Amino acid sequence: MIVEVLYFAEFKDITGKEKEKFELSDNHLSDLISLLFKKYGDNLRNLIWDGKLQKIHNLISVIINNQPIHEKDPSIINLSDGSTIAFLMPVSGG
Amino acid sequence: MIVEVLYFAEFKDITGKEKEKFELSDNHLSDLISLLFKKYGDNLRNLIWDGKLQKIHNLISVIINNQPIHEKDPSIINLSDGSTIAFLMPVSGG
Amino acid sequence: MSGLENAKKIESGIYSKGKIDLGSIIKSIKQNSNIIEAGSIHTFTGIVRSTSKNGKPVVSMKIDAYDELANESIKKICEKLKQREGIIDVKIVHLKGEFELTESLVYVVVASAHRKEGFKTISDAVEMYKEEIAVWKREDFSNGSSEWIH
Amino acid sequence: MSGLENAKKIESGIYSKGKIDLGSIIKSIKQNSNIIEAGSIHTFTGIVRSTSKNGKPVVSMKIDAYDELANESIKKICEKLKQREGIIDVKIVHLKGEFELTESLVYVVVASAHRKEGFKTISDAVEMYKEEIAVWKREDFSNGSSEWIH
Repeated sequence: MIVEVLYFAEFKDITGKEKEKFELSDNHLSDLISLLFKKYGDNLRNLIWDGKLQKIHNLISVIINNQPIHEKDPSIINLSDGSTIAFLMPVSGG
Repeated sequence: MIVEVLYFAEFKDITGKEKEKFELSDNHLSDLISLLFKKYGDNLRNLIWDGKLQKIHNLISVIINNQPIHEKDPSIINLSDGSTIAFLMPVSGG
Repeated sequence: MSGLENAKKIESGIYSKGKIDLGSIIKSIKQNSNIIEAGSIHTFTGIVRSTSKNGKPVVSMKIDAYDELANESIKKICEKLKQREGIIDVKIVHLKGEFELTESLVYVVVASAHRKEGFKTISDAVEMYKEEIAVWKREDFSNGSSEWIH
Repeated sequence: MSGLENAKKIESGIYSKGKIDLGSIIKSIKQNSNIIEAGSIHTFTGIVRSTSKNGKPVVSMKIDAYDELANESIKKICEKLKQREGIIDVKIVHLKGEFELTESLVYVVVASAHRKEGFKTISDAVEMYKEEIAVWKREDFSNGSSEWIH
């Protein structure tokens, strides 16, 4: 299945892209996250991953199809074909 | 001697003028006030005169040559040739 | 930013209606040589409301001003507020003349380093000009009567 | 008032830099059919300051936004504040793109019956958008480094 990741702020700077499609072999967010870490390395990993708790950082908002997801364990977050996913840092309006 | 009265707000409505010159026979504000009362009657008198205290109403500011005068007894306020005088109601900016 | 360099410098004070608008005051403030220290610009515009304080229907308004006195008080207020920490600029422009509903009567513009002091100062500027400047307003009601407000 | 009748109606939300200015938002608010009940219009404009919060010299700024989410939050904030007694209209326009010093990043406009609720509501609107909308700013410093602010 194909999902799309939207990049904002630091994520846009790291990836050099506004959005990007990935083909996943299973339907959990953990699969997508492994691909992202493989492709973009520690820069991206350090931004979103809490290595101690082995979860997504508490301050990162996970958005799927424009809806915030409150779960931080990516192995129990389901994706579907066509899902859009974004990881958001805390906001800072002008 | 000649003095000039500047009219604002209600005073402009009552007199129909922005300003007006008067020739005075003595140099006290009381002389000018008598002329004003004679010319414009009770409409103007009621606005500035406190009949009980026989003084200018406390809420009226007397301005001579763009300076506020704190005295309210017109018989002890001196005018000079060329003085400009205004009586101001409490202000009400927009 | 084109054109900004040529914007007219606008002094605080009393102006006849139509002589000045909010955009030109903001442009003028943006020419202040310290404007790069500002993080926010705050404005207050008093406009003609269709209802008086005691609920009467208003159809138009007149503003009269003793220009010499009012200009002096306005300048004093602006100078005083500009002394405050973090306040880059303060301008007050009060219009006079005859006004229709929704037309602008007065503009206050404050540029500040941070929003907190900007919000405080623009509110203080409005309270000060309402108390201190030699300006009067007359409300004209739908029944043909009029009343100077004090 | 000429031309007002034809002013474009401007929706609150995220816009690319250059697409909108404060004057057009005020014009749009003046077309609100309840605007005759307003006695004041308040505006807040966030602009690029030459110093970061911790004192570093800023030379430019970038604003990024997640439009769908930010537009939704902005509309929610405006709708909520418009429910308040005496609040006639509230508009929030946040720009995105690359900005130079003194350029405008965000506009908030409130029309209110009386100034008291206008001052309160515009200040609340600013605090709310700063907390709630999916917008990020990056400060670019004079030494060539950059930092996303959180």
